[in-house]
Amino acid sequence: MADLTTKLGTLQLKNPVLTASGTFGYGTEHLDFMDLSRIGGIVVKGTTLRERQGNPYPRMAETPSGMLNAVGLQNKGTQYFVDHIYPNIKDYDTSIFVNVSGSTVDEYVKISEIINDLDKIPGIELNISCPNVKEGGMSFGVSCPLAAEVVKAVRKVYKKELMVKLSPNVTDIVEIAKAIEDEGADSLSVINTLLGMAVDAKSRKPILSTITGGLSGPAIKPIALRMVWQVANAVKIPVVGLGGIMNATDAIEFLLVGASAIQVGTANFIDPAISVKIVDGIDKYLDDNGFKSVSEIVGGMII
Amino acid sequence: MADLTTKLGTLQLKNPVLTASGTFGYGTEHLDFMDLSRIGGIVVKGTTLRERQGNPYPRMAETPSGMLNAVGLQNKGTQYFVDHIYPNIKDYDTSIFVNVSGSTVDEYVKISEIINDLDKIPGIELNISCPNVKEGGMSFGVSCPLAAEVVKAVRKVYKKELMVKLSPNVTDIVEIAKAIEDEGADSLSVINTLLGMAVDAKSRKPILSTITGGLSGPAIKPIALRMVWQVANAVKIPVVGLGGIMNATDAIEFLLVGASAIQVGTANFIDPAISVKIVDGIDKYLDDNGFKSVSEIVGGMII
Amino acid sequence: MKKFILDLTVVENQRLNYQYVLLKLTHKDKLPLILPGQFAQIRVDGSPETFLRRPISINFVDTERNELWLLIQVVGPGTRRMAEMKIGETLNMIVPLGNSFSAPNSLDARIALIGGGVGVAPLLMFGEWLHRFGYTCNFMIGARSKVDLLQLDELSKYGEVYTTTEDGTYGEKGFITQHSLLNTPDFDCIYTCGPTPMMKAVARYAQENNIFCEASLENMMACGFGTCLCCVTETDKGNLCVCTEGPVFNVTNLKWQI
Amino acid sequence: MKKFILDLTVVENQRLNYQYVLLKLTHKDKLPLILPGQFAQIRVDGSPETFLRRPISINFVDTERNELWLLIQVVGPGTRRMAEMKIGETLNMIVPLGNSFSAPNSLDARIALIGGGVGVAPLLMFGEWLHRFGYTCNFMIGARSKVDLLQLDELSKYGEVYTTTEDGTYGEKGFITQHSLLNTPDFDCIYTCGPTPMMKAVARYAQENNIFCEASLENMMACGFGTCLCCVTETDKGNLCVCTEGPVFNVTNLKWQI
Ligand SMILES: Cc1cc2nc3c(=O)[nH]c(=O)nc-3n(C[C@H](O)[C@H](O)[C@H](O)COP(=O)(O)OP(=O)(O)OC[C@H]3O[C@@H](n4cnc5c(N)ncnc54)[C@H](O)[C@@H]3O)c2cc1C
Ligand SMILES: Cc1cc2nc3c(=O)[nH]c(=O)nc-3n(C[C@H](O)[C@H](O)[C@H](O)COP(=O)(O)OP(=O)(O)OC[C@H]3O[C@@H](n4cnc5c(N)ncnc54)[C@H](O)[C@@H]3O)c2cc1C
Ligand SMILES: Cc1cc2nc3c(=O)[nH]c(=O)nc-3n(C[C@H](O)[C@H](O)[C@H](O)COP(=O)(O)O)c2cc1C
Ligand SMILES: Cc1cc2nc3c(=O)[nH]c(=O)nc-3n(C[C@H](O)[C@H](O)[C@H](O)COP(=O)(O)O)c2cc1C
Ligand code: FES
Ligand code: FES
Repeated sequence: MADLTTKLGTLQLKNPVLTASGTFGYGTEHLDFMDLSRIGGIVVKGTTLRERQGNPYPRMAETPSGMLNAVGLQNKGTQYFVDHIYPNIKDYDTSIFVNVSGSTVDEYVKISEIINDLDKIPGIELNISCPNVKEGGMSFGVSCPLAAEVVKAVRKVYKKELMVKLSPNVTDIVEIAKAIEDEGADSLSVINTLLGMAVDAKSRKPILSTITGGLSGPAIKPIALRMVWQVANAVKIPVVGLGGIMNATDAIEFLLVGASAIQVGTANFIDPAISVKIVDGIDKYLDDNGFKSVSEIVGGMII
Repeated sequence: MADLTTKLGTLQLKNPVLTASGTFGYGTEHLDFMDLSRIGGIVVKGTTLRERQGNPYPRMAETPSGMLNAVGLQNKGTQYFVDHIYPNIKDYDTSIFVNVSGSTVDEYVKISEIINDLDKIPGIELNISCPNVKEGGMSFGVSCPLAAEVVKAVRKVYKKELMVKLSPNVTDIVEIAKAIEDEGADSLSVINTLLGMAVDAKSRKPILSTITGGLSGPAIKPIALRMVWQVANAVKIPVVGLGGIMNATDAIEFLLVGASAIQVGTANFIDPAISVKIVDGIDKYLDDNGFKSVSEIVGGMII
Repeated sequence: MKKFILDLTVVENQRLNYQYVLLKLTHKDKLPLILPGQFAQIRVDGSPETFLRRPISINFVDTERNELWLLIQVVGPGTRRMAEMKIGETLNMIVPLGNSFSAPNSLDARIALIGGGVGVAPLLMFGEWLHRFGYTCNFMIGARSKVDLLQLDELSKYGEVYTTTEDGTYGEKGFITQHSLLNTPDFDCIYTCGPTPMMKAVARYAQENNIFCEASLENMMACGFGTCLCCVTETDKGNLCVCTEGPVFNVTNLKWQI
Repeated sequence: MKKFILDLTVVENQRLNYQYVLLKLTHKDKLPLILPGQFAQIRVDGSPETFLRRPISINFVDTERNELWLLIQVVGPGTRRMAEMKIGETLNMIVPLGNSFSAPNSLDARIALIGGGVGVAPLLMFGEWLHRFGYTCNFMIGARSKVDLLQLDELSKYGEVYTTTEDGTYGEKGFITQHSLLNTPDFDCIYTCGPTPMMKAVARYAQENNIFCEASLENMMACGFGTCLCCVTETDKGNLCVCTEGPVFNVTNLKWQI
């Protein structure tokens, strides 16, 4: 049994396995299948300031080794989270991150301020893939100045672990990662979904109500690995890797290329207990290969 | 039997199915398996000015529903192509495109000039995903000014069908597509491979000698479809769609979102006769659905 | 209800016709309690095109034999692979998922279970429950042609069976919503499962005649247990997940254009 | 040589030991001519992890029975699926691919076929050819342990068989390159196939003793027929494709660090 703890800035996780936002609900949906205290953390659903109904059905299309989603951040808003969800989850014996989504800098700041006051939430994950309403819909996450602006503003009001989730739909992810690091983010999660689309040749219609949606699952793993590797080599803050992780071997690959922790996303749909199995698998790998702690393999790829 | 002909600028193809550069050799390797005259065209291997040995082995990694390659443009150079390959392939009864790759604008221009003199080559495909040596390795295809510069220079010397192949590793593919259209390209092929990477957890080493490589195959189809749709809606010149096409249904999806023709890439490795089957499948689809010509379904997605 | 991830073993694979198969499965331990209308999320191994699990209704539970039945309509790679399962092979499923049909509010209620196509799947199990608890029910099953009518023998064990076929090869000719039994609208409760146009027609009939009506929806699902929020349907309470708040809905709550 | 895409039918699946299987396949038509050292590119259906075909050597061709043999070492999802093939199932392959071993230049040549692990696969077929054309050959087979020695009975039909095991459970103890037969280097031709370190040791021995030596490489392949340029090995003529210019190379042409 190796030492599985891992550090994200000031925050120590019991192990490097988190569940990804939007793919694990608030953890409650998985209680029948696993023991939440076994995993390093949970990133809960994307939370916006006000309630959102999300996009119309259909919101999902299966693709080769992956899926597209167009959920559109359906959630009941920050205040509802504070009043009705937080009380139910605050005593889980794992680190809970709130995934914060806004369409203006102001919204990001307001949500972060509110969440900052919640004792049992040690961190937030800023989801900067949402369109910036003021700048005409361009996502915060694909522009250095916009990304820097939102992180700077949130950093002022948010005092705990500030993780920022990068969009992969960019020419140069390193440039954006650095801009965000410079504004004081504590860690970076890499990557969110890739923008994709699906069409039904029979009906000649797009499958998603929104035409395009976010691609996730093993199909994107090679891209995610590359981006985590690039970012981890360019910044000093810890990187949390995700994108297509289906098992412990995949998770270990992300650790090897430089991730200090990983998130499990779409895989939760196929096996709702997979995150615990990944914890066990990493443990076994460390033992089998004579490593005493996770940190020994973080960035341990041999070139 | 519907009318399968499709037009790329001034050039008429007998049907909308081409084979993608680097995945079909010079066609000769497929003679045992199929009749080359049945397909709309062949885009031959990436051709550089001088001979290139390509990257060291290993150059390939299998990934979920896809593969990474790091061939690195191994080829014998333009003059060898003219002297030794062209004579063998010039009489194929299909449209042959040369995929032109350079690391300076000058190289692109020189190759294009040489190919322009070959009677039986009706077009070239500019592969602008190669690193620009002068600008420090950044790829021409990920920068609007660089992409525009190389297309402008080649357009001056190349008088036939000028197809430009876009890199998907960009924030805004539409912007680059428009810049290239403005410089007089006749058509755009969308997309080249996505930059990815693979690691072997057991040996803890990268699988490719170059660490990163190009991701192709069905895994990338949703991304390719989205980009073809975006580009086709933004430019007036024809778009040739590719990325993960494995069968006629996939091909039809690309036509529906706006491609005037398609290219079959990685699928050739799994079924070396697949391109002909795709021609037949498109034909059957048109018949079954009462369409008289391919052009009726190009951009025919119903929103 | 507690959900389980179980490996069930195929004990019988009965090909009903060109595109339907009845799979009977068992488990070494006692199967958990499953309510009529609930479904399972099935992992399809060995098919490169089935990344996600496939939702399939529970067709029947034979508690004596500890058997669970699935009625499969082959429409794509996932259902094809299930239909090819051999005796002794195992199928991994998350079960039971979703809500269930509600009980009629009186034992005297005149009940119609209206199904089309593979929509009969949950109705068999519900019919057996109703029968077991002393209700009387009528099955009304529509299909394109005689060959598409499924499990009529099984259904008839638990109630009267009425049928229509579009080509008139069996039962009355037409759609099931055109069946003469519906001419005099004296049902108290209607439960329906089948193609959406059929369920909408049933819902319209029920609303016009003020009849309690529940429909079991078949939205596309990624998870099946409430995390992904992909399977929503619009209701008077906003977008609700079909996998947890459904699949059974009172049609008056649905924002169907009917 | 003309290449074919064929669906072959499994007629026998013989489990040789914990990780090896011998598959015998046939075809309704006469099998094409296949040379010793050539391989097939096999499509693995029903495995979501095997997007690309898998290269497998032709182990033997029984022309009388119109059978083709594949010797499979289970190392991952593709070979596992092949090893599970049942009689009557079909395997799609592109065949024949690659070059072949070259004939020794005299019937008196003293010949060693040195194999390790699954590397014996092409040597059996080559040994049978040599035998048929009147050559005399010696098989030298190395393995970790007795259980890993494969097809010794088959090999002994066509020549003397010498073995080593690392643990000494069968034949001489040690690596095959340490076999006493090699103490007096009186071979004229050596052909080798097996793990790269073994082949390098054989190549070193051959070069030191000025012996003609061919090795069959097992590079990773995407296509198998010369289009993708993924399978290259460095040679004195630059990067050459193992699938078309190989898999058999004269070791003097290889840029091996030996
Ligand atoms: C709660 C629930 C219960 C179900 N019960 C049964 C059952 O008892 N027996 C049974 O045979 N099937 C049932 N289905 C439908 C079944 O889930 C799908 O037919 C199956 O997932 C198709 O998988 P496939 O890989 O065979 O085909 P795919 O290739 O996935 O699909 C084939 C075609 O069917 C369409 N399709 C697939 N799933 C759905 C869906 N959920 N809604 C609308 N269109 C769809 C696809 O768009 C595609 O055009 C149920 C679905 C739900 C949601
Ligand atoms: C010309 C040629 C002939 C071959 N003949 C035979 C044969 O007769 N019998 C046989 O059992 N195998 C043979 N092989 C090897 C066989 O192709 C691989 O073992 C197989 O492709 C592995 O597939 P998989 O899905 O089972 O495992 P994978 O998951 O693909 O691989 C399992 C492990 O093996 C490694 N690996 C896979 N393929 C290769 C390779 N080509 N070179 C080095 N490492 C590799 C992978 O990196 C991985 O670590 C041959 C290979 C070549 C190139
Ligand atoms: C259905 C679904 C909903 C998601 N919702 C969110 C979200 O609310 N906020 C967010 O930052 N990411 C969201 N994601 C993205 C995932 O957190 C993750 O970044 C992505 O799916 C890639 O990881 P994976 O391949 O392991 O799934 C969602 C993904 C899926 C599939
Ligand atoms: C082995 C290999 C070699 C390739 N070589 C080239 C090349 O020389 N020039 C080029 O423009 N694209 C090259 N490509 C990219 C393909 O032409 C195509 O754009 C890409 O593979 C996506 O299509 P696919 O998913 O159908 O393969 C290559 C792809 C592969 C897999
Ligand atoms: S299918 Fe995931 S929430 Fe319903
Ligand atoms: S495997 Fe493609 S060229 Fe050899």
